[in-house]
Amino acid sequence: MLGHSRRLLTIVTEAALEGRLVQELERLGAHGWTITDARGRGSRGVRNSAWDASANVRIEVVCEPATAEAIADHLRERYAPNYAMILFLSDVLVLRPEKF
Amino acid sequence: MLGHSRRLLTIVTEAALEGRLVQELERLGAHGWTITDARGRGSRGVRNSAWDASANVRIEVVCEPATAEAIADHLRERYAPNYAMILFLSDVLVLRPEKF
Amino acid sequence: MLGHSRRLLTIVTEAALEGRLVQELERLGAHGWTITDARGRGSRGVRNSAWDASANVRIEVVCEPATAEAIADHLRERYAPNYAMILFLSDVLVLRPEKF
Amino acid sequence: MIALDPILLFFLFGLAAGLLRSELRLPPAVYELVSMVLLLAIGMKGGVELARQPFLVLVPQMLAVVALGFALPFAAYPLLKGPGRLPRADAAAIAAHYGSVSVGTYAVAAAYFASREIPFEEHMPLLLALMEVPAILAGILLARGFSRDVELRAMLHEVFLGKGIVLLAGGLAIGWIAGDAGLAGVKPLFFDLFKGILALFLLEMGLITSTQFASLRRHGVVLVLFGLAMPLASALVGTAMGVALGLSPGGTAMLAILAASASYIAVPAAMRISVPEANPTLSLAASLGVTFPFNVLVGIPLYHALAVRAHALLGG
Amino acid sequence: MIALDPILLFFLFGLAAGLLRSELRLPPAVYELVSMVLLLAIGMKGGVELARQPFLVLVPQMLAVVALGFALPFAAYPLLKGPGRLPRADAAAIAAHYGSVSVGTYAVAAAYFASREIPFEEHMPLLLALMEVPAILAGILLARGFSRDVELRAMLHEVFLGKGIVLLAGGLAIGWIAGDAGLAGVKPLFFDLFKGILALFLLEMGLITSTQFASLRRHGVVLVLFGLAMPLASALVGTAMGVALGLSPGGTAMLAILAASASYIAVPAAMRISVPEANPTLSLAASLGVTFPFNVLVGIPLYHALAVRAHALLGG
Amino acid sequence: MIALDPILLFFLFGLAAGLLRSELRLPPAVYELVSMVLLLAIGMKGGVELARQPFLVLVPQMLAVVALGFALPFAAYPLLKGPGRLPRADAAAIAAHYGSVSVGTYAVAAAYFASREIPFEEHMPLLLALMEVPAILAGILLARGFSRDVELRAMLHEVFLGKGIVLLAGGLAIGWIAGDAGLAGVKPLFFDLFKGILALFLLEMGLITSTQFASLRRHGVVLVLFGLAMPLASALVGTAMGVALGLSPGGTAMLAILAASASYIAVPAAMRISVPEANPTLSLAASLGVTFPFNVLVGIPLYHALAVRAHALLGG
Ligand SMILES: Nc1ncnc2c1ncn2[C@@H]1O[C@H](COP(=O)(O)O)[C@@H](O)[C@H]1O
Ligand SMILES: Nc1ncnc2c1ncn2[C@@H]1O[C@H](COP(=O)(O)O)[C@@H](O)[C@H]1O
Ligand SMILES: Nc1ncnc2c1ncn2[C@@H]1O[C@H](COP(=O)(O)O)[C@@H](O)[C@H]1O
Ligand code: NA
Ligand code: NA
Ligand code: NA
Repeated sequence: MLGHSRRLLTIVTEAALEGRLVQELERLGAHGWTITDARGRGSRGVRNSAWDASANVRIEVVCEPATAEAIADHLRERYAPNYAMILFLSDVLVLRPEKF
Repeated sequence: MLGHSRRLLTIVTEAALEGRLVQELERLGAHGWTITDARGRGSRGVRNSAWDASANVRIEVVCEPATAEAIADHLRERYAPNYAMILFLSDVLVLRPEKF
Repeated sequence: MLGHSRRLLTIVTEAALEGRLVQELERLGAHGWTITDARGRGSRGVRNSAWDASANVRIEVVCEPATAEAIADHLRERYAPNYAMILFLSDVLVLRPEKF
Repeated sequence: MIALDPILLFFLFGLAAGLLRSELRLPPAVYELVSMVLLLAIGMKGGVELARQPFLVLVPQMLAVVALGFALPFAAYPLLKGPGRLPRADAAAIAAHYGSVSVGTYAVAAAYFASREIPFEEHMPLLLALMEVPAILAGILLARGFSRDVELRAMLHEVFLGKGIVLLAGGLAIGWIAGDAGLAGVKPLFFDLFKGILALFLLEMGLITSTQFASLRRHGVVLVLFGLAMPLASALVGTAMGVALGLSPGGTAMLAILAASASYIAVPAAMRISVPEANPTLSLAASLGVTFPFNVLVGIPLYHALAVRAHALLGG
Repeated sequence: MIALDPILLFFLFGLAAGLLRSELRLPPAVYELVSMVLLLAIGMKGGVELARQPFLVLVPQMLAVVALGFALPFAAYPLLKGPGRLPRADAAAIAAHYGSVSVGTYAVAAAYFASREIPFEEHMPLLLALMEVPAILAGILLARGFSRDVELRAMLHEVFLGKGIVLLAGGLAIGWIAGDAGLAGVKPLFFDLFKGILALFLLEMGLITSTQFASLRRHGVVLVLFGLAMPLASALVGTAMGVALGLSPGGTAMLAILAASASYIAVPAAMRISVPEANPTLSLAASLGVTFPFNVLVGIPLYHALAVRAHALLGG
Repeated sequence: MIALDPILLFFLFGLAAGLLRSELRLPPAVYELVSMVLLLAIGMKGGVELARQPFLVLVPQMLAVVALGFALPFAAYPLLKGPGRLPRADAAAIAAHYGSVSVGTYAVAAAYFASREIPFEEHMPLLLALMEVPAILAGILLARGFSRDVELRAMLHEVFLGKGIVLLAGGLAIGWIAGDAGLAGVKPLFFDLFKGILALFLLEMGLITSTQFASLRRHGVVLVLFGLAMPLASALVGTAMGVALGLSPGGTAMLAILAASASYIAVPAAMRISVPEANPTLSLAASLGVTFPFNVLVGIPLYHALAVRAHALLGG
């Protein structure tokens, strides 16, 4: 096995943004993403209920470093000031590099 | 984009501990966390049912390395001996370092 | 705190495979795993519904690098050609190395 | 003293459990199921009634409530911005919540009226659906003005295809096409269980309301005062309009209740997307932390008494 | 014109909401609850009937439907592989879907027959359960031949212990042992709410169907043609078999409906595991995007008319 | 032979599906909904009854069951620690489970009594709620002694504000305040569907029980012997207490059933927090793997026969 290096971008944000972010990801060149429902706490308080206005989603995107940075920069500018949102990046190895 | 280095601490443990751990995280200096429902298997057997006593949660905390180590050490001492629990740490880059 | 280095293997794939993959993980030497329900998009289209045939799971395994590679290689050969599936690896630190 | 409808005990129970920090909570999937069934049921009830009467007769009422929903935010906004000293975006967003309507409040009122056998125009759900939307547009105008180009497409999608409106409109259409007899088969789920399912919904509303109290404490008296005064004022306007439209006393009270209620499903979602710089905590603290409990515990019987009085005085 | 059963309005509503890209969706947990209750209820209804009659009398019918389910894929496969030009694995997988049955279609038919008071043999759920499985074996044979060693154990586990079959079989057993009187206590949930729960199920089916249209557009006319022609042909075979077995006109129509329906729960899961190189999008586009809507909207009354005609001609 | 209540077929079905390793499982959200409705319904039924009688009359019964719940663990502990050779923490935790009560067992018993028209004191849910808690305190005392400082606040929070107790207490309060007439509106959901929802609950209990058998095999005969002997002994004590308190034969049987039942919701959660070094697998294997099935399948009719016999002998 010889892995290829890619970037993993993880976003945790308001569930209400899911549909919109998915469009942005596609536009900015991500080939795929994975979403799970989440709850949590951050600077905008506890987000933790049965109820859309206070639910989070956790989105993961594996992609080329340049794409990850483009997405991260765009989200930070366009959404982070007004929405509950965190972003973080890490390095991962993938086996089928053509997928990402 | 210039990322800032932080530590990501991931905890997988019994759902019954969620409320208590959240208090500990706050006390030990975490500024936020993200929780998802999970199931799994480990040294304490299969934890995989509709039923609180056998459900897991997966908790993520992004923070300064020192905070991550303080939390990890405390949890390992106080909870790991008696509860189904794993902990692992990795390095991540964040964009707005003041949040973590 | 002195962490020990391990590998984290993350698999996102079709929910229908869960039972089978869990058996494979056990056979290939994983000591544990964590599973969450997920949705997403990739080369095999949008997988995002209430409905088993189009739901994903996200599986995490923390283990020795050699085990991680054995699992990744096996899954890539045996399942990846015919199933919606991605795999990625990253480095993590654990506190109780005997568990993984 | 006001005799409490037993269903409100579930609200108070949820509120108490939340304030005591118990671990009680409805799983998200259950909350979604419960609100889906309520919205479909309310829609279908209204649709059945629509099938019964010539549609044209309703057009004046429909236009009137659309105008009312659009106008109320313009009355609320100066209060919030001037004496309330709130920033423009926040004032606009809160105003939008109060121009729109609360399905939960309507459901409690419908249950209250049914148990007291107070008749009202059964096509109210049509007016309810119509009143959901115009306040959102008003709120966006207030926040943005006409000048700046709003992302119109995304906004309209958000507004008209949000879960709440789609379910209400779908229920109306199904009820309209199927008629009363056609719905017989689904009655046991949607109509017989209605009050029980509303009870579960109110339990969760109580839990959610309890989490809003913290923000109330933080954001001061403005929200409390506004959250009590605005529904009272809106109820007066609604009552006057009901009498003017020739509604029955029950229907007049219902219109007052719709006017007095504040949205916490459709509008929050739309404002998050269209006026993201508004702090959602403020609108929800007012609408859920103050106005919802006030309306269901005190407002409904009050507005009904008001409507009856108004009819005695004016309508004859 | 065909008068639409009101319950199908929920299907059309889901379809419309899906095509308009609204945010409506049933939470996975709710979808699971809804399908669980339907499967258990259908099973129990059949089981109660089984308790009423000597089991031996049913053996010929049971053998006949098992044979039918096994044979239909062998008829479908050459069509898909020859004129349809599909690869072997895909042709085999699609064929398997059409040999098996759709519980949703059966439930809509049962509701349709009940509201029109058309009597039919109440032990149909037994035949339904029996017809789920043989087509899966046929599909595997078609894809693999006898030679290559199939992972038999895993496959049988998948087939017989999948959720759908287990719930149907469990319901049958419970109904059989408890009998009609024994089930009185659970009737309000499983039988009185049946149509309402079916309505929620159909709403989600509409949403799912809407997502299949995209693949249909991509994979051309073969699937549409096959998805319309195959159920019509199967219905003819089913009708003939019903008459031959001496079923009532209602029962004959039910058997035609079972034959015409295509699986979208048990077979997809089994094919994913046993014939993984088949593209699941193709089978689901045909079975959910074409055949399911065709059957519930047009097929059911059509097959019933056919069965009545056949009985008038042949049965006397 | 004992005629099985049809509702228990769902338990056996779940057990069989679990042992066969089928993929059947209730989604967590559905399990939560189902247990919420059961707890609220049981509470409301008891609350309605409380509204009917002078509260003071009940005080002796209330004190008696609190004492019983507190005392039973002290009887169980030496058995588990001495002949059972279990470590202190495990013996204490298991003992606590058996002092407390099982809501599922109570619900099955209530359904059994209702279908056989056996009358019993309808305020039993009050005693049920009261018996949930004292055994937890007893278990902590047994594990920790008086000396070591227990985190009292956290523990009391865990005990009194856990989901189970809150829902039962909330239901009691709602039933008490609303009274029978007040609950008419929510009856279709909470009372008419009760048995159907209990069936779904028992299905999941069967699945859960099946997963306990593995631990039973591992942890030997001690748990099986204790899991059978302890409920029989407790039922005797409960019967004696019922007769002494002047309960009807049905009420006496109910008290015996409460005494015999072992908790698997409130106590496990509290013990995880308060006595974390106890292995939860052991308590659950005994309480779910042995005592729950024994009680619902064999115990209920047995304890009822016992109560009738005792009344014939002693009560007159
Ligand atoms: N330090 C953190 N570690 C992990 N998750 C976080 C952290 N801070 C915030 N979050 C998550 O991100 C969401 C939005 O964060 P915020 O914008 O800070 O309110 C929160 O609701 C949490 O789920
Ligand atoms: N090697 C592993 N990789 C991933 N998750 C694990 C691993 N071991 C344990 N877990 C998770 O952590 C929980 C508690 O682990 P344990 O304390 O080993 O029973 C399990 O139920 C799993 O969800
Ligand atoms: N680039 C990606 N980043 C994150 N998740 C992905 C990515 N590509 C695919 N996935 C996930 O993996 C699943 C299967 O991928 P695929 O085999 O490409 O269809 C998808 O449904 C997504 O949930
Ligand atoms: Na309003
Ligand atoms: Na078929
Ligand atoms: Na007990």
